[in-house]
Amino acid sequence: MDMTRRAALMTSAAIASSVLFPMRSFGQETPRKGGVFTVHYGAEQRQLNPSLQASTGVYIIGGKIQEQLVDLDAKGQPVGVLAESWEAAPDGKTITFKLRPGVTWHDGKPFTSADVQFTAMEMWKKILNYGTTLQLFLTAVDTPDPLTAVFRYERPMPLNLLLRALPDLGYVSPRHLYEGKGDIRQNPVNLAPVGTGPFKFVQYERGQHVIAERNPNYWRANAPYLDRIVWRVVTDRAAAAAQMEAGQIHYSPFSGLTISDSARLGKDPRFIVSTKGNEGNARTNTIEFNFRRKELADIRVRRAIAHALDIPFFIENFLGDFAKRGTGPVPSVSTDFYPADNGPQYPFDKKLAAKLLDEAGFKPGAGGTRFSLRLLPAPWGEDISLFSTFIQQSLADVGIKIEIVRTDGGGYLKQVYDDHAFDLATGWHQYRNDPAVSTTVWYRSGQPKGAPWTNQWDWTDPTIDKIIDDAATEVDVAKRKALYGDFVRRANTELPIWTPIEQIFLTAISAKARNHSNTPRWGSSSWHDLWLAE
Amino acid sequence: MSPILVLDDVSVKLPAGGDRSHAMAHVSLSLAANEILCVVGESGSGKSMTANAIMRLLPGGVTIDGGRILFEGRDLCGLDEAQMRKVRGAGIAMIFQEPMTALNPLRSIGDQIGEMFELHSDLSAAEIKARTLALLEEVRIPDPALAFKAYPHELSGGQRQRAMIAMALALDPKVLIADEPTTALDVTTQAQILKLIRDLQRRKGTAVLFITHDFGVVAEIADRVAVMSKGEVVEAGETASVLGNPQHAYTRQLIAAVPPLKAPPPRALSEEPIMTIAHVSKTYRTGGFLGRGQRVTHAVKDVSLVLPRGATLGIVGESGSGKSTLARCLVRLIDPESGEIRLNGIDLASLSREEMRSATRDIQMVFQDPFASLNPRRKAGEAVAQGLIVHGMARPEALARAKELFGLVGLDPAATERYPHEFSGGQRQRIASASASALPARWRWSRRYWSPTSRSRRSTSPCRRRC
Amino acid sequence: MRVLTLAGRRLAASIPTLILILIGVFLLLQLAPGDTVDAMMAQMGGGDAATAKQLREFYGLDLSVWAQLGNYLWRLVRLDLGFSAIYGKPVATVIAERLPATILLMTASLSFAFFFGLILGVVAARGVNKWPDTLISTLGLLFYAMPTFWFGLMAIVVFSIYLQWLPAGGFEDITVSYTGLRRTLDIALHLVLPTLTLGLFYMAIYLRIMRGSMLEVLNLDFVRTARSKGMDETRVVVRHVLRNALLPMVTLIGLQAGTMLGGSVVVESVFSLPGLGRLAYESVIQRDLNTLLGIIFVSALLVITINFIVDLLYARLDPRITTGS
Amino acid sequence: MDLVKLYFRSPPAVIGLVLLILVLAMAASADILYPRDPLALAGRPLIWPFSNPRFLLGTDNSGRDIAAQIFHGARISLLIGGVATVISIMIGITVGAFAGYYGSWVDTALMRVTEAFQTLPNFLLLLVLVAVFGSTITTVTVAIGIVSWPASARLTRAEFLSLRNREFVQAGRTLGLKDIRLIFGEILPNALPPVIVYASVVMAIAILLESALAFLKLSDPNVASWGNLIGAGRDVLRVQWYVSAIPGIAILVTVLAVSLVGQGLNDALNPRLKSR
Repeated sequence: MDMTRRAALMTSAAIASSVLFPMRSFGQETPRKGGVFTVHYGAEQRQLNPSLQASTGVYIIGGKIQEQLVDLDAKGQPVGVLAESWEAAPDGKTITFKLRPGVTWHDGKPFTSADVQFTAMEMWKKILNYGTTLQLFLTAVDTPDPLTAVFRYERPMPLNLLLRALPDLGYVSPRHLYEGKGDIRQNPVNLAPVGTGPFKFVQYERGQHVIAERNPNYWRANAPYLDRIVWRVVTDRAAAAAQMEAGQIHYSPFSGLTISDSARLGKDPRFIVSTKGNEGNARTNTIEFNFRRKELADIRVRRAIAHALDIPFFIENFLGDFAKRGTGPVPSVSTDFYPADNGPQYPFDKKLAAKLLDEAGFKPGAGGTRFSLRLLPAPWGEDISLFSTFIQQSLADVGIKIEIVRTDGGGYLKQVYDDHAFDLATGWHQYRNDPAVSTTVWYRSGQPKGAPWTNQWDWTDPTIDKIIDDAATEVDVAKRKALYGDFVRRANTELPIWTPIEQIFLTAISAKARNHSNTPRWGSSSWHDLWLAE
Repeated sequence: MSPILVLDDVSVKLPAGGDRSHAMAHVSLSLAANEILCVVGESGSGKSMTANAIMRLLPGGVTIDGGRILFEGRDLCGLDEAQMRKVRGAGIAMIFQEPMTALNPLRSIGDQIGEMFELHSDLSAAEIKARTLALLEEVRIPDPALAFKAYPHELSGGQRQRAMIAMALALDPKVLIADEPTTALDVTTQAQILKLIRDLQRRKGTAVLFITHDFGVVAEIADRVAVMSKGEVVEAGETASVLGNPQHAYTRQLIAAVPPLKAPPPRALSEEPIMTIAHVSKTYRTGGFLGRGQRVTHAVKDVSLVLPRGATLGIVGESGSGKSTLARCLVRLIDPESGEIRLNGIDLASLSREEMRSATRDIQMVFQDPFASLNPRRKAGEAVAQGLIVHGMARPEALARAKELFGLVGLDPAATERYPHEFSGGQRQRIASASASALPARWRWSRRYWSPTSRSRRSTSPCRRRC
Repeated sequence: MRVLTLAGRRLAASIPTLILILIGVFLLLQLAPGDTVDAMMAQMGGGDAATAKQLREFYGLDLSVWAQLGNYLWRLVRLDLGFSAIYGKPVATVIAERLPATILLMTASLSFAFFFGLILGVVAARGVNKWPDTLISTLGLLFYAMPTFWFGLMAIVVFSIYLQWLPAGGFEDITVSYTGLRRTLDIALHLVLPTLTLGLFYMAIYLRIMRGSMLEVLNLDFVRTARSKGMDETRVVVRHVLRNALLPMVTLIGLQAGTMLGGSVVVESVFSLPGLGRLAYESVIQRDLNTLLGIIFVSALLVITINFIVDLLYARLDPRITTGS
Repeated sequence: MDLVKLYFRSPPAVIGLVLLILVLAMAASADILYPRDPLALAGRPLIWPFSNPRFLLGTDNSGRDIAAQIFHGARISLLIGGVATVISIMIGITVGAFAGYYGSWVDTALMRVTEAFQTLPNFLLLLVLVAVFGSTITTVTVAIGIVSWPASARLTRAEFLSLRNREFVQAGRTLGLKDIRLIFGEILPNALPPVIVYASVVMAIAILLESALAFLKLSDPNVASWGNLIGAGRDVLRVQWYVSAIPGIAILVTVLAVSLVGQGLNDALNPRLKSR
């Protein structure tokens, strides 16, 4: 078995090239009704209601049981689910949604605008992560009739920003099961979600599995095809790959398997391994600089560090072709906001890096070390730990000694974003279809201490703050895109964070599945059209 | 009567590396029915190996390499394992030295005796129980029914030896081999067991091969005696003639070593007492919970003694009589509840730990077991010098003093560098007493230092003459 | 019954030990960086400072350490193990859900290890220094020296993927719902590899202990007496030696009960079994103090009960205990 | 000394010693054979063993030379095993000595603490200690030491209980020796042999614990320990199984060597057992 890693990954890349993927002509195959679809569920969440927690770990289950107002279609454009149509007032402060008639909750109660009003005001505005900032200026939701919901904003809300955000942050919960039933967070329905979606919740055995069955009176005609979905809790990645090969699991979402297992399954005709269907979940690997260290406060040192890393070599040899060169905070898959000119890039140039470090006054001392830094890698994601080792190895060549400090989830958040006890940190920046949702907070100053994935680098840049604030309330689509172009160029020039690698989640799915990966956030969508061939 | 058991020129080879090549060399013995033959000799003379050879229960690596063992005319060496098993227990039975460990602690006495019948007969369970109870009756164990159900640890040493005898005689064997059965028992029980063996032997006419190192036992029980030394039978014959006028020099030496029971000639004792013990008592409280169900044993009850200067006071008693506890109280290893121990004016009992530590210059103790009284990990010289170093003498000077003392107790001064396990029992006893006498103690307490190893060493111990 | 009072006293003596452990771990985990809210936000992938403050108040994390400890002990006295931050359910229910898997795994591995350890130990002791002894001892050492997770993963590769004989993981097959005997059989099938992985290490230990104990007992005087009674070697071993040799083996069960649960953390994560071991690992990562202390409380009770049973077993084997030597 | 002669009579003990010397040699020669930092980027990741002359045993998934990590890892694993054993034996002896010698309430109190450590699953305590004090090499080693002392404490206590009433100890008391001198001067030398033999078991367990920690990615990433290599290999186990297999075998050989030597010493110390 002498297949070198690169050759192995090249062939799988051919299969995985996201854009040119020739969809098999499904037209003439008639969808088969029935069957059980098993899903690899890697990290158990504390609750399953997507209107309370915006994370892939919840969507993978809650997204099949509850539905949102608006989702993304195959081409990534907003398409109505619970909302049939929508229109925004010219001043951008009022947005009206016409709701879909004849939709019922799994317990038989009708779906009305009252549900939307309660969910928006009590859940999106007060509890939902990222929802709280998105709906900061939402004052009220009027319900003139059971099928109309009018959103009133204090400051203008750009329609395309809201429509881009709702697929993730727009899930609706049943008002009659939450209103007046005590603290929403502790409501038992969160662990046995009730929704309007194609699958009804059946059972959740903690640590083992979650089961959902077909919703007989689902509002889409003769959907869904599957009888039952089973999510199997498997925390060990190698064990998950083994169970897929043993036929016990059909689908492993969001890069649930190790890189080498993904490459191997990619070459196995029984499975399809690709990034297709995950464009809505793009992320960039970050290197975060702590300006409290005088070395890192110097722009030349930050640029030297960027030049010292041979990113193409790392991507090609360590991540395989599921990743590509990052150009800035906004990833290339975001067709609406990806600027043509991304500002300065930092190609690999060890000599330039050494020159910059000398200029900054950090000459190599005894044993060739200029200074040493503590690097805290985020403890999730195989690529992050490989990248942290690669950083340690590469910076050692330019005289910067890196000590990697290993932590667990809670410890990482506390030490980086609260105690600021780090020099370099590396992890993921999740891009959620619109820079305003979860990207600009990395750069905007004045973030509260302890808020994770926000600007805790002790770095303030009034220019970038102004660009961010203007863009957030700019109603004109073209102007908003131009503003975010300036934002990206400024970010790359000042380099408080470097985003050298852009990745999309990887899907590993059985070749027997049909109508899969057919929307940009398929993993989180409702699977109403998914079916299993024999 | 024709001999029932004959050892004809039997030799037993030891594995390589032992201190000598053969455990038994050309041993010839004969044992007739209704007769007790005593085989006597020091430890390592091969007497126990003879018993093992007869039963063919030799330890690993030890083999019979010559001679015949005839039992009822049949040569046991030629038998295969199955045939030999039929002889063991039914033909020839055996009892051992340590009653404490010779019985399986986890099974009842009745069960272990009954097993003899299960092995060699096909009696029903009820019959076996009856026969066992009869046997227990025969060996005069108090309350046989209780003993039947009891476990070994619930019986005293003597009772356990009686159970062993009952087990051995269950199938009326032709020959009983007794391997020093009374050595580990105290004197009174020893006499009872010997009398029991004597009576049973007369009544049943069994031939008894009695192995011992104690001439007292030989005198009391033996019809004929054989003396063994270094694996050879040096002398054999009627007990009276061998004890009366021993032919072999070694036999004479053994007999001379038996201390006479008459008192040594009286010496003039000084009137002035060096130490007076008044009303000392010590009780042990063990077990029990918050005072309820405690077991209280009064080890020492209101003892008063006077020790004149320069005299030797012997305290005799059976084990459990309290003599050791009294000794430990005197050197404050144990604190008595009441009473005074006055040593030239100072009451030792009332001293604090610190004061007692300095008083140790005046009172020292030599212990019974030579093997245990020296720290195996410490050179012999150091053990002697320790007392001096503790009381402030510089180390080199203390070691020099130790060499002097070694010479005094008849040991080679250079031996101070050697470790305890390189000395014999007797030599170790001398080291112990040297260590005790290192301090210029005016009074020395030496508890019964008669060692179980060999009687001949005891008489030459220096301590008796000087203190 | 004297043995009950003895074992009862031991039970009473273990209460202070238990309290000692709980307080010790409680204070220890306070020093860990980050609390359960940080861990929650890490898992959620977001969350602003306001929600974090709210959550901290809800979980009572804003109180002083000693106040939190006081609350915890006061609830513990009323046998209320508190609320699990990870699962939003009372800790007692969370543990009750995960207990069967762990108990099944531990009893299976323990009995496998004890049974085969005993047999191989006896065989090795009987043929000491001959080929069975060396073979068994080396085999034992091999299993003892092999990292358990490594053996587990390799076993999956061989038995579930390559040979497709056994399931690769999980507690039971839920895509199809079995009932009754069929379900127990299915669970048993799922437990074969984990039991082997956890059990082999402990079998190696029992094997060595049994061999040593057999050799020790074979040298004792009463074995010589038994032989002098005309017994063949097998009967000597069965009727006399075995029972005495079992004593140290029984005490070992008590001593090892604790470490076994530790071992199951790794085995449960390799075979994705929903047991207490993995729950404990997750509750450390998630800083869910109530669940962690609940697990320690339950596993301590488990160990204490096992020791209680071991005492009873020991007393039945060795009469010297009950009749008080 | 006949101990040495006795030791060399049993073949497994000799094999154990040879293996141990091999591992020690590997640890000693690491700097000579592989001068570069074992964690440095040596080449492309996941090269198969024996396929590339520059990397005899291939490279792991971080492009590091596996052979270099095995040699340097020998030093780290022996260091972790050794230091952790010394810590646990030290604590064990002190606790066991005082509990065994003084008895009464001292004994009960110390035994309660020992029981507490034994009731609590030790791997769990290890996880908590690493989560609290971070996973640098020092905390991992000290944590393993802290977690594994109860067994040696029990062993030492048992030895002291049997030795403290021996006559040479009482002789020492009558000579006026203070308790401390009696404990450490007189009794401990006699109590040590079985504890030292047990040290081999503790060391074996320490190395296995470190590899289990590394398997859960909780060991020190800045150090080339075998456990880390297994942890890294876990992600590529199904295809490049050799990344975990090679260090696994290294651990197997070392623990085997340590156990065989321990067993050899044990048999040599009480020959009666062996020669039966």
